Amino acid sequence: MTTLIQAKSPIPNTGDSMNRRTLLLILLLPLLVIFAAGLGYAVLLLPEQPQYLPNLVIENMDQSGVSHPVTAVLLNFRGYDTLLELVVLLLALLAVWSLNIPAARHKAAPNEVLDTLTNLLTPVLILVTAYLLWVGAHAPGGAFQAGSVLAASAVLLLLGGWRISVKLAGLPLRIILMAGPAVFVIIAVVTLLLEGQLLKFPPAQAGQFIVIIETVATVSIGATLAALFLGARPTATSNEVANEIDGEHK
Amino acid sequence: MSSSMYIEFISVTLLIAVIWPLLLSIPPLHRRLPWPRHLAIIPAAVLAVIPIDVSFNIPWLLYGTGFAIDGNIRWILGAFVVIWFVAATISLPTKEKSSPDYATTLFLLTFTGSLGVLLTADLVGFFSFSTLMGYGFYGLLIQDGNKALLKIGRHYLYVLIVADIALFEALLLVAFTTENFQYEMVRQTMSEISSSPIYLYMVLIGFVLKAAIWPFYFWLTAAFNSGSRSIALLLIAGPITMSLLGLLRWMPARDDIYILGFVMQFIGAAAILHSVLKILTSGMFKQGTRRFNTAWLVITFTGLFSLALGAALQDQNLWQQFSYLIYPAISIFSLLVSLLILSSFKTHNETVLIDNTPVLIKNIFHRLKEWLCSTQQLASAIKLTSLTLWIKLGSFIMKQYQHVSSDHKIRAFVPDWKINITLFLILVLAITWLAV
Amino acid sequence: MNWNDWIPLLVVITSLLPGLIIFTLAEDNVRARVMLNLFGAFAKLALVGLMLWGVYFGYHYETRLPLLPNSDLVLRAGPLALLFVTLSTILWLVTTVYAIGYLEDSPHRSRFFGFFSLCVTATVGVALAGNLITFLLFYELLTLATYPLIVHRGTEEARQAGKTYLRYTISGGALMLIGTVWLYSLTGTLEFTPKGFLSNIGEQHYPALIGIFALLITGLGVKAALVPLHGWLPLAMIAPAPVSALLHAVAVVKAGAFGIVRVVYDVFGVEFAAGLGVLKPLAWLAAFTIIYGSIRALFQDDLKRRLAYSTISQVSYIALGVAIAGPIATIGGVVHLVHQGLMKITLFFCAGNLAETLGIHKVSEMNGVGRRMPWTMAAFTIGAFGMIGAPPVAGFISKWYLGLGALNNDQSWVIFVLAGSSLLNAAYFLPILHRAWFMPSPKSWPHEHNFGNKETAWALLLPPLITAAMALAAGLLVTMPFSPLEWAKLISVREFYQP
Amino acid sequence: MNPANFYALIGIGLFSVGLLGLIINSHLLKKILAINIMGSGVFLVLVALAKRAENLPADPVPHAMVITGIVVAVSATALALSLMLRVASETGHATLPDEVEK
Amino acid sequence: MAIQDALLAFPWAVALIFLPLAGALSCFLFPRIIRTLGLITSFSIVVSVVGLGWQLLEQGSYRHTIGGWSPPLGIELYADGLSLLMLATTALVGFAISIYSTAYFKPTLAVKFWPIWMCLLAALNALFLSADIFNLYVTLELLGLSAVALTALTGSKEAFSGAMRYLLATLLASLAYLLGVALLYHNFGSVDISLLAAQIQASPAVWAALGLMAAGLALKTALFPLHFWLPPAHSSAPAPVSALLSALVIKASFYIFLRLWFTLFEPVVDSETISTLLGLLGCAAILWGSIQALRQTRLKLLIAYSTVAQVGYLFLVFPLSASMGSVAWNAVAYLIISHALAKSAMFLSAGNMISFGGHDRIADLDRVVQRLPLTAAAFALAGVSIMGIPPSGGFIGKWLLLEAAVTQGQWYLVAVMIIGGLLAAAYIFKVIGYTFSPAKVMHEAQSVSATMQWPALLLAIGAILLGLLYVPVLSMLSISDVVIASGVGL
Repeated sequence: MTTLIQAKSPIPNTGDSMNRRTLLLILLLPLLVIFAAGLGYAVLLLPEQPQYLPNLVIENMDQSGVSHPVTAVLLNFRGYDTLLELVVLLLALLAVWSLNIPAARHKAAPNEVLDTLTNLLTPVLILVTAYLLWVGAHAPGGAFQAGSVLAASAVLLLLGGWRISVKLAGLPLRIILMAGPAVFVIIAVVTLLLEGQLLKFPPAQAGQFIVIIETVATVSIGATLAALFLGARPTATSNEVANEIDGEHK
Repeated sequence: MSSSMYIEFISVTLLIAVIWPLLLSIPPLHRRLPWPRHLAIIPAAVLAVIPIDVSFNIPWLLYGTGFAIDGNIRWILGAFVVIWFVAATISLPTKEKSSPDYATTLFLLTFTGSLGVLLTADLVGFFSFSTLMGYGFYGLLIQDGNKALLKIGRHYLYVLIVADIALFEALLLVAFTTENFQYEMVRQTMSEISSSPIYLYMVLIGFVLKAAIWPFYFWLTAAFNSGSRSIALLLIAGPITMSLLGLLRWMPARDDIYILGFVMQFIGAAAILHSVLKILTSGMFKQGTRRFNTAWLVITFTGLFSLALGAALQDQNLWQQFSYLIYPAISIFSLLVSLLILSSFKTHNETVLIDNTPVLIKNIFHRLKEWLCSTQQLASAIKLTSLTLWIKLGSFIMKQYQHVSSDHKIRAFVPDWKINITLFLILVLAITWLAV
Repeated sequence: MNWNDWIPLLVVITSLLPGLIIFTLAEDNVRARVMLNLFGAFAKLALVGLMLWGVYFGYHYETRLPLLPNSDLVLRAGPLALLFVTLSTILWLVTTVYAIGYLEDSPHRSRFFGFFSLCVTATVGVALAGNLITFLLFYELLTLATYPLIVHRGTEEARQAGKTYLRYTISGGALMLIGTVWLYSLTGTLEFTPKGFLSNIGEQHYPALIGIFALLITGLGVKAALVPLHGWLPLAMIAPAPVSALLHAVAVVKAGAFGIVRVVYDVFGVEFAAGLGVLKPLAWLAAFTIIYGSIRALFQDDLKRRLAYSTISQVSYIALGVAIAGPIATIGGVVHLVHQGLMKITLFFCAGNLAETLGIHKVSEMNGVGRRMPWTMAAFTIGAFGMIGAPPVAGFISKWYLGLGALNNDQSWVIFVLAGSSLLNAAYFLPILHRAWFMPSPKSWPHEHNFGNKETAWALLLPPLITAAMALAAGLLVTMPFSPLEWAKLISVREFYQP
Repeated sequence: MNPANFYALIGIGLFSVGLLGLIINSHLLKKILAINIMGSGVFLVLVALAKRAENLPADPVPHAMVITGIVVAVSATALALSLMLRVASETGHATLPDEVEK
Repeated sequence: MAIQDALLAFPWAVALIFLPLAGALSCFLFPRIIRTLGLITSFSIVVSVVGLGWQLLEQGSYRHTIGGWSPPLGIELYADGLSLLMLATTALVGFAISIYSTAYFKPTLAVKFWPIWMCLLAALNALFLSADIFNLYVTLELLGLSAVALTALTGSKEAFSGAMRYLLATLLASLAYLLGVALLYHNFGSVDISLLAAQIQASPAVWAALGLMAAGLALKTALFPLHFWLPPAHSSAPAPVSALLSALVIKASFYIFLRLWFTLFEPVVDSETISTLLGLLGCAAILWGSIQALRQTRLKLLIAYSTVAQVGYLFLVFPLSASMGSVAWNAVAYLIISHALAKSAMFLSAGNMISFGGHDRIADLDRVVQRLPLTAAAFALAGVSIMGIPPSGGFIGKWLLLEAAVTQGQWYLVAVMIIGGLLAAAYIFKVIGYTFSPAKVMHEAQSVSATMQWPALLLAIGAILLGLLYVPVLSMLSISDVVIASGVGL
């Protein structure tokens, strides 16, 4: 891919556009300085840190079902944001797939180092993922950190030339990808039905709910990130994708 | 009781006499009848012979117009009927059934017009019928496509229009003064109120033109020279007589306008002098010049008339004494002239063209034409102010900037990214600064 | 809310609904289309007749629907409104018949008749509008509904004409909009009320009011084709004859003139307007237009263009009558609304007949056409004499009252305008008649259709005859009850100069 | 001046620099990077100011926000990059049409 | 009336967000029945909007604290008259677009279109229901990304560059907005709008936040001179996408702008000058956009520029709200709705004309009036509303704006509005005129299915009817529990 970019990179600038650029800079720099100065001024003159909300978080920690405030905010107090953000991630994937990136054709060179590294690292990374997931409950960590580590391992595999098997590329893959948001949505609806309020976890079971969400989320986040890295939609035999491809060709 | 029956009978005849020829003038109707022109005249003839005075009003017609007949009218009506009958006889239409015969239509329209003028009892009716008569006669003049007659017709048309406008204004003045348009009523009221002089002038202009009183006689002589006998006859029986009648009808009864009186008398005298000279110089009633002299005779008579009128304008009592003579005079005169015409015009292709249209009059129409043409420029001048031009200009400018975006050209309409984001930055600063 | 309150709305709907249905009809479904048109026209006629009777005996018809915060959509059938409604309804009926004959197997008839009905709807709405905003609404609708009719032919020329038409009318509408909003922000009401609703406004607003008057009159003047806003009218001649007949006799120009009457009498109130001193300029403008239009007409060889310019001049009679501002002059102006409609539509019908039957479009081609089409030309003659103002055709009556009104308000200069206009009318109509009747007809006509032994199709021949007869009757039977003149008198007593 | 404000100022600086880069660079990759830099600037501001006073515990809410923001940024960047690839493959140069130098 | 109570108690607002989400996921999962799923979803959205409207009319404005954590700790959904109107517009236009899309997209594209479209719907609804500025940020991003993705869907060169430009612009805007959020949060310790409104007072942070957020949202709303991204994006996208971009997406950011301005900033900053500035920019937008539209020779570009102009009208509310608050407020609400309906109708009919003639060169619209009467009618009616000619929603909006402007004696606004109307008439009738006349070069015409023609026409008719529904619409709009100084219900 990088080669592609270099190939398509623009011709070096000629003189007149050079002048134009400098001229623009002359105009811009003062503006930017004023801008930064103004913002800095605003920041420095911020009043004393408002304490009301943090205290509120501390007070409600025991209700939240987890012991780490960030996770609590992330998945309980402001869980709705997180839900939407999972959707954003999935959407990004949908968008990327809808662009029909030409799949990178080049196979990875048979490379001893890379292979061994992959073989060694993958299990470790998965272990780390699990740990991050678990630790998220009471220390920094959580679904996203875990998910990204998982994605890293997946990327390693992909670099090593591994591709998801055709059988799994269709529906199963999609299920994995959408599992995170889907579970979150389902739980949201369930809580709505149980408690009459969206994402209102009963304090007792809050922990379990969060764990379920985080676990599933981790997997699909990892998968999504990896898929994003791959860019092109994994060629599966499932019909709609197939006729989609030839639809592109004609 | 029997008399009342008579009266009703006459009233009905009166109506029929006007409506019947109007109906007959519609081609499909008269085409199916023998001698339509004579048939049309009959009711009028009946009226002329039965010596009973009738007058009645039709409230829903126009502003409540009415019809009336009395001794004076009957004088004129008698001569009128005779002349029209003769005219009808000598100008039998060429009988080809293929095309509808418009000559008859025009003949009958003119007849209706003049008869209506004769019989109506109020100004509005008079005006309406005289218009009908006027345009009908114009049609008669030009219908056989004779070049000379065409020209005369045109001049007659000009005269007609100007005269009608004048009379219309006069009518407005009357309406402004009184609700009632009966002749007598108008004569009384108009003789009192102050705006009457204008009214007087309007009436005079109108009828002097229509009656071809000197110095506006040119079309009359021309018509006599180049027109057929029937034309000449109808000219006498129609426009001339009716206009003189109009003068009698419309003139307010007042005697305090000496100047005008003098003018009229002068005109009359001049007319008589001029015509007498003409007649003498052109050797008496020899063959060939006779029709010409007849025309001048008519002018003499109208001169006399205006003389009388002038006198009347100066001394009303004199007028009161002798006015009863005027109707017989008119009718006798018209008969006499008709006889002359009949005797003088052997056939109607023998024509002596003596065009003595006064140069002045010619020029007037010429000027009018020129002025109208010059208004062409005026029009275009005004056009400048009209919006179209400016809009045209605007759209023209727009067209200059009408850019051509070929199918794969985006940069044509996409401004530079750098500039835009800079603008964004500036906007941020501006709003913040304004907020402070 | 009793039954009477819905009649005005019904009157509007009786043409709206058929129009909308007609759009959906198939091109060749002639019968259904004709049925719908005639049904609508007759239904409307019946309703209008009913209302005429009712109003004559003092009933009150008003429909009121919410439209804007405190100005509703009001349809009110006063005498003045009814005058215009009756005119447009009758002429719609006649024109529909004519159009059916005229557009025999020409393309896109469904579209044509659809927009045609919309036009009438808009016109009726304009007539019945009970406040300025309603008026504006239908006024704009009229603009939009006429556009497709003008570009109906779909030629480049037609497109250009439509463009010009829109440029004028849309700008006019915009000006009216400003005026209306301004007025609203000053008074808070837009309801048409006899003697106007501005009399109690403070002195300090008078300049604003003058501005408003100027805006409104300019906006209306575009449609009423006051010089220099008349440019679109001659171009719009590209439209099919029924359209130009309708445009010029009833719908568009009359809407403008009618609007002027409304503004002067029911918004400003004539005394108030005279006090503002805005009427004199209007009168001058109208007078100028009268003369100018006639002069331009003299030089047109294209028959329809000549008629168009004649319209420009004739319609200003209405504005003039209003601007002279006296009971009698008003009667003259208002009654001319009807008379001119009758006469002008006759003339356009005849022009259409000539074009359709013989392919004659120019005056110079009309030699001897009277012998070929006597009935058509007879109707034409009547119309022409009416325009000249020769008695007893209707035009005579309007001129009469205008002149009389001028005398009554001692503005004698108007008399000369009238005289001049009569002169010019004669100057451009009589030559036509002369050609038609007295010139020898050519060997062959430009493009002759054969209608057997008839001079043309009945559907083409009857409408002009009927309208000509009406024009004649309106002049002859002028003192009959329910004659246009009598009704105009009723209007001036009931609405304008009520004690 | 306590570290919080210092980091916040750094964040603002990053934002401004990113903005500059976004404006003056025409290559899309650089533009995308610039956007990311601006993003990190904002996140830095958010996080840094969460603990302005030493004695108090850090405010967790901004942290949560930042995590959310980061994920969003990642998604956006992914989309941007792939779009860039398409633009490059379609138009032949990885710049906006109006910034093609020639 | 147990059912009734149940329905009244039902959290329609939540349904509005989660139905499209579920729709998106299921579309992603089951591509075979994708159209059915999409249609069902968008219809259910319409139903729930009706439910919500009923709820609001019965009970006044609606709040739903998510997770039971009331602000500032949690997030709250808030629905009042304004959001209801926006939601209703979204639902209607969205439904029409969905119907249209079933016929418009070939299966290969449909697979891509529907899930993203559902996400976009979810984003819109979430945005209109959100009362939390950070949550608004997330929804904005969701909205922006899905919009960009949809723009690129045609796969043409123009589409990709347009989308790229759009993406960069929208990201920049979001970041500016987010920075503003950060400042506000750290100043007042809350991100809930009503709480902020309660405790906000002037401070450098507020000023900076205002600058950043206003500019960012203006950029997203394509206010002149920041409209540069709009024409290429909107003109190169597939027809239904252009429709929803012009009709809904830009309105979303404007909605946020409106909320923040009137609740947070206007009371505490020198609003006079800023609103004047915004008004001037609006005027510039009207004139510039209209003139550009008049200059275009391609139909979709013309419509896109007309959008630029119409956005200008929306910004006129700021200078006018000074004394005539309620009037200007109603005006802008009316303009938003009617423009949404009319503009979507326009783009859809443009799409029809394109798939009919295979091009969108205005001069070659080959007698569309005869051959696509429904489409032509749709375009014309929509045009009427855009021009602001009665009777139409556009007219009422314009009328109210004019009334406010005249009453305040701001004649320059009056002039601009009128001129804008005239220019609009000019460019719209430029198109209509050509639809009557035959083209120089004939094209073989593809047939256009009724499924694509009727939605356009219905939307246009809606825009017209809006001109007669003044009373109900405003009664809806007046549902609110905050009333700020200038009498604006919010």
